[in-house]
Amino acid sequence: MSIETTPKQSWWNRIANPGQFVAWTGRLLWPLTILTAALFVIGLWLVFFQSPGSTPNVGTTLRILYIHVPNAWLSQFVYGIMAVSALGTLVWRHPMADVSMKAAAPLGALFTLLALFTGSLWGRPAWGTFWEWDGRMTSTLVLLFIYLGIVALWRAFDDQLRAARVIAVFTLVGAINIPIIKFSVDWWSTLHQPASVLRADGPRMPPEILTPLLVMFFAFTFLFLTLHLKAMHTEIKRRRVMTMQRRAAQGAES
Amino acid sequence: MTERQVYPELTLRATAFSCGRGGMVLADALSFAVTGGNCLLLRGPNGTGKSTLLLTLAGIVAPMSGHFALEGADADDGPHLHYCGHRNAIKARLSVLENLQLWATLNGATGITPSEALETVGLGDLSMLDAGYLSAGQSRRLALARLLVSERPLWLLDEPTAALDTEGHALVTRLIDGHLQRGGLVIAATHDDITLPHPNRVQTLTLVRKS
Amino acid sequence: MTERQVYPELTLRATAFSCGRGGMVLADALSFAVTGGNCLLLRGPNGTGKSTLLLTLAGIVAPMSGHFALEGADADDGPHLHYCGHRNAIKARLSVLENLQLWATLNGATGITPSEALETVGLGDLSMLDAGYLSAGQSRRLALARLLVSERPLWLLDEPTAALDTEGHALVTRLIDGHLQRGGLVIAATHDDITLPHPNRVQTLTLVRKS
Amino acid sequence: MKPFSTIIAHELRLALRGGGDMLTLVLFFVIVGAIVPFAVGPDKALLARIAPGIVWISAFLAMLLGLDRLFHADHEDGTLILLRQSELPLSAIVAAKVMAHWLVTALPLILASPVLAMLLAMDLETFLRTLMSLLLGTPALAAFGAIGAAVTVAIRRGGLIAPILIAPLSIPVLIFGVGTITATQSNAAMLFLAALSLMAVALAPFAAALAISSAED
Amino acid sequence: MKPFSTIIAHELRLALRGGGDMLTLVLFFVIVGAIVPFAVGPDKALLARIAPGIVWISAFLAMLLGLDRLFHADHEDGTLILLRQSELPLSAIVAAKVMAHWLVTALPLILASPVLAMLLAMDLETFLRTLMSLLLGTPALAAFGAIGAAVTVAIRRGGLIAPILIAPLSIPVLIFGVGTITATQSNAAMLFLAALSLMAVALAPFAAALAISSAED
Ligand code: HEM
Ligand SMILES: Nc1ncnc2c1ncn2[C@@H]1O[C@H](COP(=O)(O)OP(=O)(O)OP(=O)(O)O)[C@@H](O)[C@H]1O
Ligand SMILES: Nc1ncnc2c1ncn2[C@@H]1O[C@H](COP(=O)(O)OP(=O)(O)OP(=O)(O)O)[C@@H](O)[C@H]1O
Ligand SMILES: [Mg+2]
Ligand SMILES: [Mg+2]
Repeated sequence: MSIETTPKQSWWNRIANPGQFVAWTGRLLWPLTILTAALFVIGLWLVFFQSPGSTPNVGTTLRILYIHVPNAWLSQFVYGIMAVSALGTLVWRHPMADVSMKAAAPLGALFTLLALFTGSLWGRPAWGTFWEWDGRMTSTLVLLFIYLGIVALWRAFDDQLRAARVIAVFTLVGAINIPIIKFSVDWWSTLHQPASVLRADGPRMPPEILTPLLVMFFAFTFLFLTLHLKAMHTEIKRRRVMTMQRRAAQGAES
Repeated sequence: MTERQVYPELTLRATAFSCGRGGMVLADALSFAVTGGNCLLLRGPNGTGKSTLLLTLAGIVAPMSGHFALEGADADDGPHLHYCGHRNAIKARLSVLENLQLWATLNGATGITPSEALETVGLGDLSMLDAGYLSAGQSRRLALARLLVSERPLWLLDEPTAALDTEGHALVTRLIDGHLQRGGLVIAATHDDITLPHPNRVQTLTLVRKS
Repeated sequence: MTERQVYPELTLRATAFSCGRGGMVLADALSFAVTGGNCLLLRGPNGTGKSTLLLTLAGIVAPMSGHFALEGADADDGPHLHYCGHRNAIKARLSVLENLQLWATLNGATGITPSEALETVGLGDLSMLDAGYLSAGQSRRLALARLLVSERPLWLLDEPTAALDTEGHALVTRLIDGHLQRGGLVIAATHDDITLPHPNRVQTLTLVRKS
Repeated sequence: MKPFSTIIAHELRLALRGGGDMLTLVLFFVIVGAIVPFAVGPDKALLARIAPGIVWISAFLAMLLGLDRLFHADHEDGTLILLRQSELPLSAIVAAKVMAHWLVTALPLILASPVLAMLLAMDLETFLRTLMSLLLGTPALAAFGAIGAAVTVAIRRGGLIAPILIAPLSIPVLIFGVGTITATQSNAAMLFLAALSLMAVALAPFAAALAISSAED
Repeated sequence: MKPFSTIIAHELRLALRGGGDMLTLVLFFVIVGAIVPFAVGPDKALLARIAPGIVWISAFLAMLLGLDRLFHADHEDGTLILLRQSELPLSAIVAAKVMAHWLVTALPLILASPVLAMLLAMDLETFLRTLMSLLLGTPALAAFGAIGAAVTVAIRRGGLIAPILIAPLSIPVLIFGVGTITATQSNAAMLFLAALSLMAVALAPFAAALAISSAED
């Protein structure tokens, strides 16, 4: 029974210090914001002026795709980020991993919600209903529930430091389970529905659709990275204020 | 703290009074009378029924037999007592001041203002802090501040000095003494010594284990 | 109680060790060594981290920095410590004896038998009682009996005398002394005075408030 | 009315700051509704047919399970004893707490009901009636739930006891609630539902206050 | 294995003496199932069609709501800290507790399922399949529920958080459970269900133990 914690000096340890982390990554914040904005300007220009679809109706529904697909991608990418951060918390006990995990959860929920929302906006003209119990959509819905559950869990803990390791365990359990959920939902909906509305392999995309899609895809990914970094900084500040308040409470008792 | 008599002449009188828990008599055939300006200390080993007696006087637990009354009080103008028990009834996620303000409104803001009360108990500079982060001693002080924001003649205190340091003991003594000066009554259960400036104002009732 | 040395030579050594709660350091840069047959008393005002230090030594809370080790103990043969905290871990609806037997099985029945242990702590005639009816002091005694049914060299006691009467204080002293005689180590946080027969076996560590 | 509104404001403040309790309840409501298709299959016609029932059962369970801890925190931290010494009678305090609780649980749940309606392929008219019936019926559920919470406040591990005590009592609410949506005489059902809610809200605080003060600390 | 079986025996003894907790859960299961006809109307054909789904949803909710306080009492009274110092590793203790919990919750619930089957006009063959699928699926629910209970053990007013965390993760159990009863490929579903249960029971104790020891006291 002996526990040892000897600090090692490396860049890894240096960003483990919240102050250093803010100082280091603070410089990245503005370039990231500008890059995101530029990507969005280019992407939206491509979407509105280069993308096919002259008749307003078809063009509008097609344009939802440029938002829908990046968000659908992000909804899974963010969970990946959370799972990696959870490993960072559990295995390396890296303090910034906690913060990253906490900051990612609401963003993941937001992007998943957007994917569902844009998807159902699209479903209306495509299938005549907002919602279809299709495998892909259903598993995205379940993913949203998992995100929101994690957000609720973060809020239920008074002590955020203690919360991190516990939530990391849960995040990893979820990461193992998500493929199983996906598989079981597919099995369930194909079993009941003769043919899926969504074709498994989409039509070959013409380049004038693919290019704006790719640009929007990067735009949204960088949007996430920017927001994530910003949220991490906010969380670090919040924790600093809370620690100061608690220290005041203890210092003042005579 | 004002030192003048603010309450009418009051007497808490119990006659052939017994209380208990779960059908079991703990304190039997008690008779005592406490008049305004006096303090009754309850003493005795663990489990002899001190807390139960206080809860009975507060009207939370029904007496087993006999009766007690606060003579001289007008039953129409609301409750006449403050009970301060083992648990501090403090809500985390509200600030210290918000916690106290709630009780000032619910019990009637007839005493000093909440911020003055916090000053008095030594929590003045913590009034904006989330009350969930208070230490045990600070929580106890907040519970005591509640006695000051609403004027009520009878104080029932269960281990008021629990979790308090020496300075806190002096605070409790000061608060009790001030209340007695104003003509109030105090009944306190305690294992610690409480030494008031006027020893003749203190009566002691020792409960014994029944077996 | 046997008075011979039953444990190997052990030393609990902490170097430049600090512990805390919620990211806040409470006890900083502690260095101490306790060898078999000695007792370390933790003292200090409320909220200075005595309970936290005991929890850290028990492996429940992670240390903030530095390290500690029980030298001379073989890590393979299971846990080497008994922790006895504020809460007594007693299950209502099981009898006193059943409560103790559970822990004898879980921790290894290497000490005296459960009924002997109950005799020792003065609960001999209550062994068939539902443990939910025990008073606070009796619950504490039951928690102490747990230390006796499984032999472990390191005892971490948080306020062992809490809720106990004078006779109970003497019991705690007797138990600690017996454990030291057998070559065990005791670390106890307490506000009360614990006077052991051999004062030279007692070290004291006073924690102070940081601000 | 100052103390009365103070309690409502206090409860609202606690709920809004109090870590995700509202979110949890809404999620529970939506999740219970959304897992039904997994169990009965994604047949749209079937789902549309049982949708009003599902929404009501989800609301029913969410309200009962959420309410059962209404007085629990106050009991644990000693607030309940102090409330009995306040200027306000206990029944008024209970009424204020139930009202606040309705605002922080039933209202978000009603606001979330479009999500469930969409998932269950409800048509617009049915959905509007569902909204109406939830608005009329949830006060009764809150009032009944308060009685269950009061009766079980002194039981340490309350758990599911309050819900199972209250569920049978609340079945009329469920019947008239669903009736408001689907029955041919939906206006009559609506009237009954409104009457039930009024009566429950008017009487339950007294019953709950009595139960709390009989629990002796 | 002595300590392992001791824990199981201890938990069983506590549950049997422990005032009606088992009864409460069974009642909850039956009540949830029994209010469905009130909500969807007493149409026999419809009820028979959705009966397997309803039984499964009732079992699902009862298990999740009953499990969420699995470690709570032990956390509150300090037992959990002592268990971490016992000879047995924490994951083995968790496994023993989950097993005992399955015996005192899932088993009574399965025994009570004929009542529900009768209320919902299930035919005999479907009922037997339902029994089978409950036997195979409830261990997985218990295992997932243990993770939820472990994750929320340190939260003072846990409420419904554990159920909403675990419900989405347990959806495969529900799908394959109902699939075992109704699907055309019910054997495949049964195999998946058994595999899921095995995997969950084997891995969940480690995750739960990790969560408990991370929750620090
Ligand atoms: C994991 C989640 C999702 C992913 C990865 C995803 C991805 C995609 C992709 C790549 C396409 C283009 C496919 C093609 O060109 O044929 C697409 C189309 C579409 N998505 Fe999604 N989507 C997801 C969820 C949803 C949801 C939740 C909805 C609705 C609520 C939705 C509705 C649609 C619709 C209506 C289309 C057009 C289908 C068509 O071409 O007929 N999707 N999605
Ligand atoms: N809620 C309760 N229900 C039934 N019996 C109780 C309850 N609370 C306490 N008791 C019993 O009543 C007896 C007296 O308890 P009480 O708290 O009044 O003692 P006390 O004199 O205040 O002790 P202490 O010095 O520990 O505060 C105890 O033996 C206890 O077992
Ligand atoms: N679970 C917890 N999470 C976060 N902070 C805590 C927790 N428990 C205690 N603390 C804080 O840690 C500090 C030290 O508490 P601790 O219990 O170690 O003090 P102590 O010296 O044992 O005091 P006492 O004499 O009252 O027992 C307190 O200020 C308290 O606010
Ligand atoms: Mg007492
Ligand atoms: Mg302590």
